[in-house]
Amino acid sequence: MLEFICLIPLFTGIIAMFLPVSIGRVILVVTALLHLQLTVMAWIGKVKPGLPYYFSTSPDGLLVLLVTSFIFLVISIYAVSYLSETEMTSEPIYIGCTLFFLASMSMVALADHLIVLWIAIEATTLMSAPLIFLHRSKSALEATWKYVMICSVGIALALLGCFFVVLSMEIGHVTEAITYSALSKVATQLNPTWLKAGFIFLVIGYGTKMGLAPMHTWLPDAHSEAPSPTSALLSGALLNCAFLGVYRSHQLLFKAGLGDFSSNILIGFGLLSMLVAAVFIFNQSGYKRMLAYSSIENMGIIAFGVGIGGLATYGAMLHLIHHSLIKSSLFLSSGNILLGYGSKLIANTGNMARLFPKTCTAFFAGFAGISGFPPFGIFVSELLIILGAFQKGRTISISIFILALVLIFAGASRLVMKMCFGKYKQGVLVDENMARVLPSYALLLASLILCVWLPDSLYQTILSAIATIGGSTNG
Amino acid sequence: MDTLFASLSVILAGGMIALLFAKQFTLMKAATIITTSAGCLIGLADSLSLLLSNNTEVIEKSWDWLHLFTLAFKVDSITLFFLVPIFTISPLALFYSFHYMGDGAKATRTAVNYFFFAILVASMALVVTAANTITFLLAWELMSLSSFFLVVFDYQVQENRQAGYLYFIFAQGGAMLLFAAFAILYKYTGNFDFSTFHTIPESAKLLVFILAFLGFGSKAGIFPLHIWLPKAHPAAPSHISAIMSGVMIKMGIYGIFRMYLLLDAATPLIGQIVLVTGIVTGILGVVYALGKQDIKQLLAYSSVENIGIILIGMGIGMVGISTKNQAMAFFGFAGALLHVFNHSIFKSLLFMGAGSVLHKAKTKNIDQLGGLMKRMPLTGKTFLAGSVAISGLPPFSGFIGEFLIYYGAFHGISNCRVCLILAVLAIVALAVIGGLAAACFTKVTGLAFLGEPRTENAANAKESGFSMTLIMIFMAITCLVIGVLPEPFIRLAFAGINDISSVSGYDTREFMIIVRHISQTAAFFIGLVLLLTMLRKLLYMKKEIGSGGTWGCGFTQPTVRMQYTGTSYAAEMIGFFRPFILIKNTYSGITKIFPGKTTWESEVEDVSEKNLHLCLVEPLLKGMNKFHWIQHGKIHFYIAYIVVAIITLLFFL
Amino acid sequence: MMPSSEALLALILLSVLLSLTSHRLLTLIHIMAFQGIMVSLVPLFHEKHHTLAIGSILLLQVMILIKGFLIPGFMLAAVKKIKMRREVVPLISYHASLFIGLIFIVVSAFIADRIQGTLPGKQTVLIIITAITTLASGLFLLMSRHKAFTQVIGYLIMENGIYLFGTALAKQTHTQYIVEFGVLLDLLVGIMVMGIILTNINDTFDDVDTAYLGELKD
Amino acid sequence: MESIFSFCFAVLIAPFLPVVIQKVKAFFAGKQGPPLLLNYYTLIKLLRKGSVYSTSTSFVFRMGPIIGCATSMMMLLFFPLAGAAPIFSFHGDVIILFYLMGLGRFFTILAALDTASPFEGMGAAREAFFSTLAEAAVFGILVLFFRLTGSLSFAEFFTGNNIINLIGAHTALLILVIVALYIVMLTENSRVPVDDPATHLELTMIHEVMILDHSGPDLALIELGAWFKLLFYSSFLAKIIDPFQLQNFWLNCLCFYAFVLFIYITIGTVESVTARYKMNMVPKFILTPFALVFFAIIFTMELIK
Repeated sequence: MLEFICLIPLFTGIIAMFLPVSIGRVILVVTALLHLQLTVMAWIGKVKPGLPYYFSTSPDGLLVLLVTSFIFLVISIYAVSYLSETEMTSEPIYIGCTLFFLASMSMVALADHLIVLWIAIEATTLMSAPLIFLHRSKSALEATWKYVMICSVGIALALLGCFFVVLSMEIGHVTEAITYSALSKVATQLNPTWLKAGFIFLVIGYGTKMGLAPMHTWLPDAHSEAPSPTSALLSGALLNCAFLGVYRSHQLLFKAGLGDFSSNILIGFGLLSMLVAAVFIFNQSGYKRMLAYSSIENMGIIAFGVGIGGLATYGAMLHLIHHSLIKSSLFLSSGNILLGYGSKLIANTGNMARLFPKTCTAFFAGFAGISGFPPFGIFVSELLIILGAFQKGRTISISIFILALVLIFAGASRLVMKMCFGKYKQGVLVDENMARVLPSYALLLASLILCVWLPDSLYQTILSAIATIGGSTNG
Repeated sequence: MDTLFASLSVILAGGMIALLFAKQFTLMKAATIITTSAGCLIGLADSLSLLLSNNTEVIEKSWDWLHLFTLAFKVDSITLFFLVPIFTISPLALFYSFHYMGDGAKATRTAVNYFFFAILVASMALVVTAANTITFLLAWELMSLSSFFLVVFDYQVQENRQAGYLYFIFAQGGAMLLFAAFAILYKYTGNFDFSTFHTIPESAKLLVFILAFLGFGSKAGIFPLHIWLPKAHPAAPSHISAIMSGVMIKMGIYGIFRMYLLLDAATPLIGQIVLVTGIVTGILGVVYALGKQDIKQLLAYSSVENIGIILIGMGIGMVGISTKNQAMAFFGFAGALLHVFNHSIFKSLLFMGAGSVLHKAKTKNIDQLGGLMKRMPLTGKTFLAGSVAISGLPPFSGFIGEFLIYYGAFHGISNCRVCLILAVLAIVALAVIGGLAAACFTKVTGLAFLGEPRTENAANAKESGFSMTLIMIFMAITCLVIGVLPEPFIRLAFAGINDISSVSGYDTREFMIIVRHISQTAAFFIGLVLLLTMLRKLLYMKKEIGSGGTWGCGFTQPTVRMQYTGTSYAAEMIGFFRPFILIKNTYSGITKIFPGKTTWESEVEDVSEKNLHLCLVEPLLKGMNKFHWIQHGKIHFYIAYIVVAIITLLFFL
Repeated sequence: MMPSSEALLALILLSVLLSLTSHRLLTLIHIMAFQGIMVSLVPLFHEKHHTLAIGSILLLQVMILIKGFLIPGFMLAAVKKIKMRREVVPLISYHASLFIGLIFIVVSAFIADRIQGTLPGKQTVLIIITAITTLASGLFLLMSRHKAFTQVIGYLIMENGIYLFGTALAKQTHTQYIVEFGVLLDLLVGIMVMGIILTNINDTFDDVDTAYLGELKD
Repeated sequence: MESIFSFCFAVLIAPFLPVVIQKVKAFFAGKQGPPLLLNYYTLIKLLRKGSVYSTSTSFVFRMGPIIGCATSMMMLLFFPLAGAAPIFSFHGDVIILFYLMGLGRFFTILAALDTASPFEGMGAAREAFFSTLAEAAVFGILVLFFRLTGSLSFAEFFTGNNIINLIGAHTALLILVIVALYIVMLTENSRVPVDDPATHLELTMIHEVMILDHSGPDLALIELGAWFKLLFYSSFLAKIIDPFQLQNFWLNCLCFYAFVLFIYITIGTVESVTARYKMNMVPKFILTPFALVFFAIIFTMELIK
């Protein structure tokens, strides 16, 4: 049963809450393994949904699920080492909520029903909120508060969007199930005005979660204040799930022949996000905030690529995969940096090349990867988006896109160089440790491998995922 | 092609060896240097034999990549020609590095340096062999990335970090322009293959070329995109500067050349743009070189100058093609290519010399050097040879390339007005560049190596290790050999442009006679000098040779600080170019009746750097700072953003 | 449209306006409980639902339970724990808030008038007016009140508005009880989580004023 | 044979001619002037002497005079003196020759810097600067000549069918060229108004200050080089002006040297009637020939179709 993918982490999460920490950690990793296994089985098509009315396997969902599952496994291994270093007070809750978080994210990836998707996305917010404020520091609480409030408000608006879509069904006398798969077959019969209104609310709602500017405001706070494994999960997995909501809605509009409308909105949001990220990455004082803004940028890139369509969509999907891998790796490295220097401020770090050579390698490689340098996959995805945009004749938007990329690169590389090579006088708190460095390497290696060899099934899945919005690899 | 890839694998294996044996310092250096050099030599032998065999058949190889792309490689004469400097300079630089990278405390870092060196060499080779967009960009980005790591080798020094940062931004910015250029091409052709580029509409060609020209130009160092060069070259270790300045920036030239050939545009504007850029770059490059006191910075600006010369040659060739003037095109291109090769040798030589000086005299500032010719005779003499060569003076190699360009430009003097004016400008510019380059390098050689040492460090300098001096001697001799026996090298350049259809088949027999004459003239001149030297010996036989202090024009207590300085030497010349060169003088002034210590400083500022900062970076940063209120921390307004976003979007309904 | 339904909607509107002017937290919670029950009852009086299915009745009860008792009860407990009585002087004064509430009604009447033509079947204007006003007022509370606690209430009011919208427009959704229940569960858990965070904030800052929650910025 | 004779004659007569300038100056000053063979005496005197070398100098200092002298000799070897074909000649030789002059200058400057003197660097800097500006004009002239004759060699400029001559088709252009070349000659040979060989203050010197530390045969080589260079430029000018293309070599020779003598006399006259410019005026003065030549080139677009 497909639902097991959600239920297993939910179940183990409840168990872990009541068990001692040492067993909880084992449960975390074992569940992650089990989850990955189930995901792979779902990929092969061995698992059928038990409630086909609510859940189904769509190629885009599977893609997100696989990425989530893989990243979760790596992060859970990291988390074990990280947790033993930080001595968190309510670790069972942390482990339990992490597993709930996985459950809700899996649910997002598998949901087919409009409102089930909504429920799942709202659930991700609620499940991840405890993960952020478990530090109980002032700033962590503030960040959590903003995260929960802003996302709840945003997602509530998405619910209104869902209602509008349903309304458009009623006006169009469509009696199909309220699932994305069913609706996209009859999309042309839906009332276009209400569908568009629905899309606006959906994109604002899920866009809040995804971190599209100007609804991104919670993201830098939450990502920077959360413990690093959580930041990695938020950035590498959660944002993709929110993106899935936007993507599904875009699919619906595309099928209804309103693709231009939704594309333009996505392009607008994408560019705005990139510009906002550029503004804040320059002179950024905290490295985790810098990474958070970089996530906003990359979500913007993905939205932009999807909005452009054609070849760029393929690029956007690749970007999604590689961004998740590389960004979570970066956040994991940032966890090591935080442990090592005891500060989130860039000004209090430096000379990582000498003090933490392994972390520095991972961090700089991740930075190079996220900036679009080969041999990491973002090089390909950004290139494809640029190619696609030019092909579609979107000259002005692509100029802004390129400008933003250069600005962000200029801003970020200055900070990263300061951290890796800059001066640092004081001592270090915690030395780096292979168990906490290897996960970063593993994620980077995955991106590298996918840049050299993309498995055929993955390729086909991406193709079928983008085919629904008219994307293809030949423009 | 297989041999080439085999050689690249060996080179990369050399890089891996460095990482594996990082702990055993000397062993690691030796093993890496030998392996990587062996790879280079295999590649060199292969490309030379292909180049000289006049084999017109094109060699291709391709692999599928990520389902969408093909990694295609193709070898033609231009590719082979550019492979020659890559594979020649790399092993030389590596051997040089054996003694240069002598600090065993930095073993790991040195190993990483060798690793990226190997990647740089391999990626440069891939850049020139790439036959489609994807492959090219992939190799290009790898090249930028690996060279960045080479630049920041000495990262503890703040200037080096800044230099690396600047270089990084220029590399990425340039790459983005290339992305755009290739994307436009893709828009029209629908595939990545280089061979289809000429099919795009004529109207788009100019735009594509300009984008690519700026992108490649930022790597090559055209004015005003050169500002990373004078920062990055001093920052990098000297053998890295040698390879970057000697070879890597030529990849930008390769790109411009390749793009031009692939586009096959009919518009004469392209050639004119390239030529004028070349002139501006050349003249301003050398003027700035003259104004700088840091040897490596000066050499970096000199690289800018030489890029200018190469672009002048290339522009001459392009103008020749657009006016159907085959001789002009042929010699313009051949001259540019030959200068690429020559420059790679003498610039590497000079950087190595500078490195040797830096290593032993602990400073790069020529106003603090002096008298090194006696203390480091081999470095001094080879540096002198390199200086003569880079000033384009016979009988050394620099002259030959410039002669070809002159020859092409003179053939452009015809009745076509634009053509005439451009050719005249090119010729005059070359002459001025030559004169200023001579001034510039007399300054370096004269002040750093001749005269009296100005500081303690300079006075205590010793000759560098044999791996360094041997390489420099070899390169200096090569410069002389090319100058005296240029024929095989000119043939090499001719072979390089063999595959350009619009100029191939040009009858070079007439020109070869001239070349032989040049060769004879050079030989004759050397003979004459030897004769006069003997005569002088004869005249001095059995005569009293006294020695004493330099004539101080009546002043009886001269000190070394009274020597003419580089700043004063250049002051008048750079002052002449004032609007294009900023001279910042700071004078403490005399305030009291009995004045205390006063200071006067003069510094040359790069006009493009300053303006870039003033007109682009500062307003940009200021503008961006204006938006910082967005993230003010107040949740009420954050929610208001959402509401505003909704309301705004509803208007589009 | 039954008159009873219109009365219900009028009550809801009244509760919204009251919530805008009220500064006592306990009053606010009571208003909210009342509003929650009213909103849950709206579908009952809606004309299409004369024939109520069993599931529908069940859901109705659950909804009244959650919106009318569980959530307010939970919040009352939280208020007790926090020991907070009243909202400080808001960003926008209570009189102005009331005035703005009235403007919301006018604007929503205008909007309702505009969109009514596109809707299927006979729709009452009043329910749309109420829905929009409730939604807008909820957002307004979120944006204008200092105490984090009031923001939660604003969120709930907004949620009520959205629910009203759903009732008015998208009737199909109401036939899917599992989904509906899921939404409610989310709401409940959401409020719980918010409550937990609130108490934590109170423990840490000794207050739940959002003025303390503005440190993270660039 | 004629070529070799011509060359040898030029080499022999080169030291004599500068005395003409001094004589003219003496005439203007109302003095008697030095003996006609003064420079030969000087040469012999210098060759018989030993040298004193500064302890600061290295081998570069000793190479300077040799290369300087050799490059000047190269110019004469390639120049069609007195109507005879030059000893060597090929298409494109002008480029290499002017670059060889550059080489000579390069080493002269280096030799000056080698002395570690506070003054010689000053002269070296001026030399480098002014000759660069002059070089631009020279290459402009070469472009113009290429435009007129289609060739790039001294021999082809002045022998054969399509020769450059004032009494030819392009008088107007050539007048500009002559003026330009004359200024270049004054610059390159350190004559008034650019430089004053007779000055006594090192601060105001250009060429003289650079050779302060040379003595004995080294100085002799430098002087020889300077005389050859001056002869080369005068011959260049003379060749442009000389209207006679006679069959008889000896008559030709006579005419040619008459014109050369005329050039020297004009130099003497110029030196007598003008004062040297302030140093900051010199660049403007040297830019004049370039402007003239450039103007001439633009002119050819209308004249030569």
